[in-house]
Amino acid sequence: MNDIKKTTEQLAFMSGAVTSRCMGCGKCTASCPAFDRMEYHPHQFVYMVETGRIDKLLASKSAFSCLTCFACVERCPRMVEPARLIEAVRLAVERQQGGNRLLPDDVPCVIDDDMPQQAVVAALRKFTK
Amino acid sequence: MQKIGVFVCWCGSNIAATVDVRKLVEAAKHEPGVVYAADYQYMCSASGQQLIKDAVANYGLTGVVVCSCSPRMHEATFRKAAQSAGLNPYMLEIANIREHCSWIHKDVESATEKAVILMRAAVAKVNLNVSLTAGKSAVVKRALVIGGGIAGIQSALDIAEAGYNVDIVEKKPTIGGKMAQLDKTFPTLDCAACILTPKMVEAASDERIRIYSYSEVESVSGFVGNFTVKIRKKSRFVEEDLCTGCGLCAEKCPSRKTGNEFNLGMDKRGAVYIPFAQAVPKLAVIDPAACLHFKTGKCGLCAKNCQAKAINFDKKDEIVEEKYGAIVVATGFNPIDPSPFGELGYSRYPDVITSLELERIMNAAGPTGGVLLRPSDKAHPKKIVFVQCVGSRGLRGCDKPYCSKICCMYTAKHAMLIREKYPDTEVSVFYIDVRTPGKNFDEFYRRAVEQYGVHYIKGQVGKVAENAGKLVVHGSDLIMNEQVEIEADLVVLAVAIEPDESARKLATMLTASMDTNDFFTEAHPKLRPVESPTAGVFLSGVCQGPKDIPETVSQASAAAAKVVGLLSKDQLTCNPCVAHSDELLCNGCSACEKVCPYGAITYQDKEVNDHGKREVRRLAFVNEAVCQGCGACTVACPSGAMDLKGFTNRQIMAEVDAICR
Amino acid sequence: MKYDYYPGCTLKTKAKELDRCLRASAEALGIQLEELPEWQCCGGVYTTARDEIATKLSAVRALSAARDSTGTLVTVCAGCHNVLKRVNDDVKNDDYFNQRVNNYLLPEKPYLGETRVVHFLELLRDEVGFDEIKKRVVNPIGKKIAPYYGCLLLRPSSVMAFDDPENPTVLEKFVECIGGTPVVSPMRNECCGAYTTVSDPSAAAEYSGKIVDSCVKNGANLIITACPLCQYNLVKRDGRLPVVYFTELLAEALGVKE
Amino acid sequence: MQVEKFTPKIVAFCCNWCSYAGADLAGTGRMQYPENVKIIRVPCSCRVNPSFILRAFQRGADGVIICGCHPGDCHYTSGNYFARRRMTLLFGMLDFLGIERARTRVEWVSAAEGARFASVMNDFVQKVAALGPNRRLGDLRCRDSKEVEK
Repeated sequence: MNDIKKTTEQLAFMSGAVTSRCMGCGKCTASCPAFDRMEYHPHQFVYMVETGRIDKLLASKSAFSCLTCFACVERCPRMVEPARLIEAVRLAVERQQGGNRLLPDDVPCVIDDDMPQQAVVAALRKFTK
Repeated sequence: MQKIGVFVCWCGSNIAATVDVRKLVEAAKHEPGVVYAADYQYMCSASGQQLIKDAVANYGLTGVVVCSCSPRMHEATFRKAAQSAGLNPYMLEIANIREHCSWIHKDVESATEKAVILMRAAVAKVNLNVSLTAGKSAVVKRALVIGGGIAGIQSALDIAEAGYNVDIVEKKPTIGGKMAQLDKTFPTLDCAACILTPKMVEAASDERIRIYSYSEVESVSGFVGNFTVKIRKKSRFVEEDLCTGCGLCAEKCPSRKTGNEFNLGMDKRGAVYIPFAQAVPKLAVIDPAACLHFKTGKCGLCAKNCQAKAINFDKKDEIVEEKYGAIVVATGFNPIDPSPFGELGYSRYPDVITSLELERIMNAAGPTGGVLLRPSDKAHPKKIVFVQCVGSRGLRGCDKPYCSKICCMYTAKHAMLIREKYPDTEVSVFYIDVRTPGKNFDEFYRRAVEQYGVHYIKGQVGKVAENAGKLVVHGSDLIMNEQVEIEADLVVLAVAIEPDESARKLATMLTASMDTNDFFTEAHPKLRPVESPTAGVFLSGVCQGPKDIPETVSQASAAAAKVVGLLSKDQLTCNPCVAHSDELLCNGCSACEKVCPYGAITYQDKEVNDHGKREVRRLAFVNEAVCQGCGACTVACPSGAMDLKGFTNRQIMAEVDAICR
Repeated sequence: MKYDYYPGCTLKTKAKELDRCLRASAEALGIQLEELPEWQCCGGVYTTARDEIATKLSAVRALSAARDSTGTLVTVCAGCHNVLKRVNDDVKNDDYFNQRVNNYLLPEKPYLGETRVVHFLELLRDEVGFDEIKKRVVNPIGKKIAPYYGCLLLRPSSVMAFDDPENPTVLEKFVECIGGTPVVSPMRNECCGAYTTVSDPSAAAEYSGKIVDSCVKNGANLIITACPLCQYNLVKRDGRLPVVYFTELLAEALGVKE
Repeated sequence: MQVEKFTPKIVAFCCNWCSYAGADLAGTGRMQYPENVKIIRVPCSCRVNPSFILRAFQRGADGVIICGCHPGDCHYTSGNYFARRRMTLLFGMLDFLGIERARTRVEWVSAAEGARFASVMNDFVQKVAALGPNRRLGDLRCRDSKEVEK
């Protein structure tokens, strides 16, 4: 229980997102290009963090589908910044033991000759700690 | 020496839970001048007030301190009680231990300590209080209503009906306001024009009502009962007493490029025009920015065709000055411009419109003659999407933090009317919450869903985009936990409403306060909702906060009742806390006169007896009926002759001393 | 007009055309770009977590070097631009970040966000002026061109302040000035899938597919972009339309491509 | 021995129409600010005689704040402008007397700004507390002996 409270506080600090401001309009979710690949959607991230139900979020792959495209942040009328929160959840997972989603050794298998460096660097930054 | 009674109110648990009232009573007993101290659960109740009256009688009190809520709340109540006990009402002071103490502190010990200090300051002040007698001032028996929408019209009609003269100042060429632009009204679906235009005509024909249309308030001075207002009558370039409103000029005008304001720019009007067929007063007006005569010096077709010879290109603005006893503010609202919400595409796609635009499209006198045709290609839309809360309840710069209150209901109305008239249309509404508090409101909304099959989707729209000529609405359906895409023919935005931009300027002129959203503040949010804190200024309609037509009309009538109550008095009791100059100290330097915002100070030569020495001196003299008691002069006075009754230098110093003790 | 220039690693390898054409065009337009000496990778992607300090240090180094040089840092890669502008904003507005960064880097003079970060497009629009460029076009590009912005250039608009995030116009105006016809696609500010192309190519294919689809539907025969990652995704994960960098067209229009 | 935390004495002059109402609103909204702020109600900020402020400092106040309506919104049309000019002069004199500038302040708080009232008071109390007790003009008799020894 305490762990959850602590992690929730940590998420709030990392993201700077004020989840209590959310009025549940779902504009973030309506704007999300990665919607179909997520089990939990942006408004649910906000709601689950706000209500302390983060264990499900941490266990889900949803955070890794986020493209950090910031459409939700741009359009949120309540300035909640869901993308920042999702990134915080992702980092919270990665900072745990065995939380990495992409290992440097796997990289040669997934890249091709044309893939720009920034894709590899960015993916490693996003999926590995 | 005063004999002071201190009364401590518990305010139920509001005060007693944080301030130790017994301790406060004990502390009060040791203050100089205090002969009696008591506490009671609700001092403002009848038995609480009786406590004061009894103590005044039994202990021969000469002064009273009540430790309770803010003096802005109950000072008048307690002063009345003191008066009925035979005490001068100004021998009573309040120590505000609720708003300034118990409500903002949590720790009982330190809150009690603060309450004791606040009590001490009040006791110290009362020790120096003297009886004050209020003067009287006459009441001008005419009211001014600023704004000629339904709020202003209703207030004016009610004031006139009570037998008082009233003027309406409306900045547009016609009265009627926003309601005149509406098609039907919820929840009864009666036609707006059918219920409004008779009222407009009634206002115009009532001999007690004078309408200054196309006019604006230029300046306001004076005070309750006696305001002086300058009104600018903007030039129509048409002689008002000659124009018959036949409309021939508008027909002949060759300029056709200006958007018709009444139809929100969806069709064009001439440079000379009559706003709409039922306009009151029905007079033509020339828009000099569009008129060829003003631009090129040529044309003049309107003048040539006017049989009444009413066109006068040289007509100038006129300023009239009037006196009023009371002022009603009814400046109304405007829908916000949704262009900053770029994702909704209002400024890019002609078929994304606002609800007020839809209202004009649906109206028989509108740009399409009441046939539902979309702006881009004048086709009949089959799929219509409504988007709620556009700009309401948001926190970004372009958002309004409040609920605009009327949108849920008018959207239900629009959806219902469209489905009724065009059963082949499919109507969807994206909503966050449906808010329907009002008589027959929820039933109305349910009818839209159950009887008319309007599709309500709980979720917001992320983006409206045109793809290969089709508008696509991307939204979320939170109940299904799905994203939805709807190819729409018409998208209607329920945009937030905001106070008219003229309100801010007017508030400054009236010294009436406003909240951070530019809505006028009421004297008390619950108990004095139609009065502004500035005496003699009353509030009617949306200028005070979002409201629908029934609420606006009730508030308008309530404001009128308050105005009538004021105008029915021949004299008003003035504020006795006015400036006063000590003859023996005054040296007639004029410093006070220069800072007085009301011109209340004049100079007279008067013979004084200065310690046996008789001489004629030039002395400041305060007109107590004009002085409003701000105290600017007291500080400007170099000799210390000027002082403010009820807030004397000695009283305030005593409070300072008590606080710093 | 002399500025510091930050190319970024992709421009040195997979996106050489973006860089080469930019230099050639800049020279033709009289813009002097000095490549920042010894620059390091900007970090590739900006992380929004406030306690991520280390991943933003190299960006601060570049920003601080530019401050000590011309004071303006020009970038063209949308990724680098996004990272540099946002890190700069953090240094300026987040005391928590600012203190830690300066404690770590210990520069001679603390870096406080003084550098102005400018995208090459902003430079063309605000300092050179599209009218001026139009005059120098010798080789008008008579194609129907769909500008594709992606997310990195525009969002978050409060920090990027690049263009209207929902209705951008800079690339459309650019297309017009080099003689093309801009084709507005509703997907031009949607994400192409970005870095998920590494972990989940099918996702990137889906997002890119929707973007190219709308460009095709609206009649474009070419897509332009400022981002090597977008270019890769749109070509590699879809490929129905050619996708080039805007600098390539600029160089071609100015007659300096070869 | 436990050193007692210094709690400054703050006198706040609030005009009846805007700032006093703003303070009431802060109360209605249960917005916390320190107990050491004691409010004196005056009809207008222009009623505040500079001598009141000197008196407060002389009697041991550590900070004095004057709150009025926002410029342009004065209930008496121009009172807050007078207050602003007078206080600017007074601040010059307080400087001369060696009273730190941060001990006096003029703030505009409207009747609708309860939250602002609370945040202004919190900030002011914090700044004055950081300065420590006002010794320069403080009448030593007003302090208890322990404090004077310190």
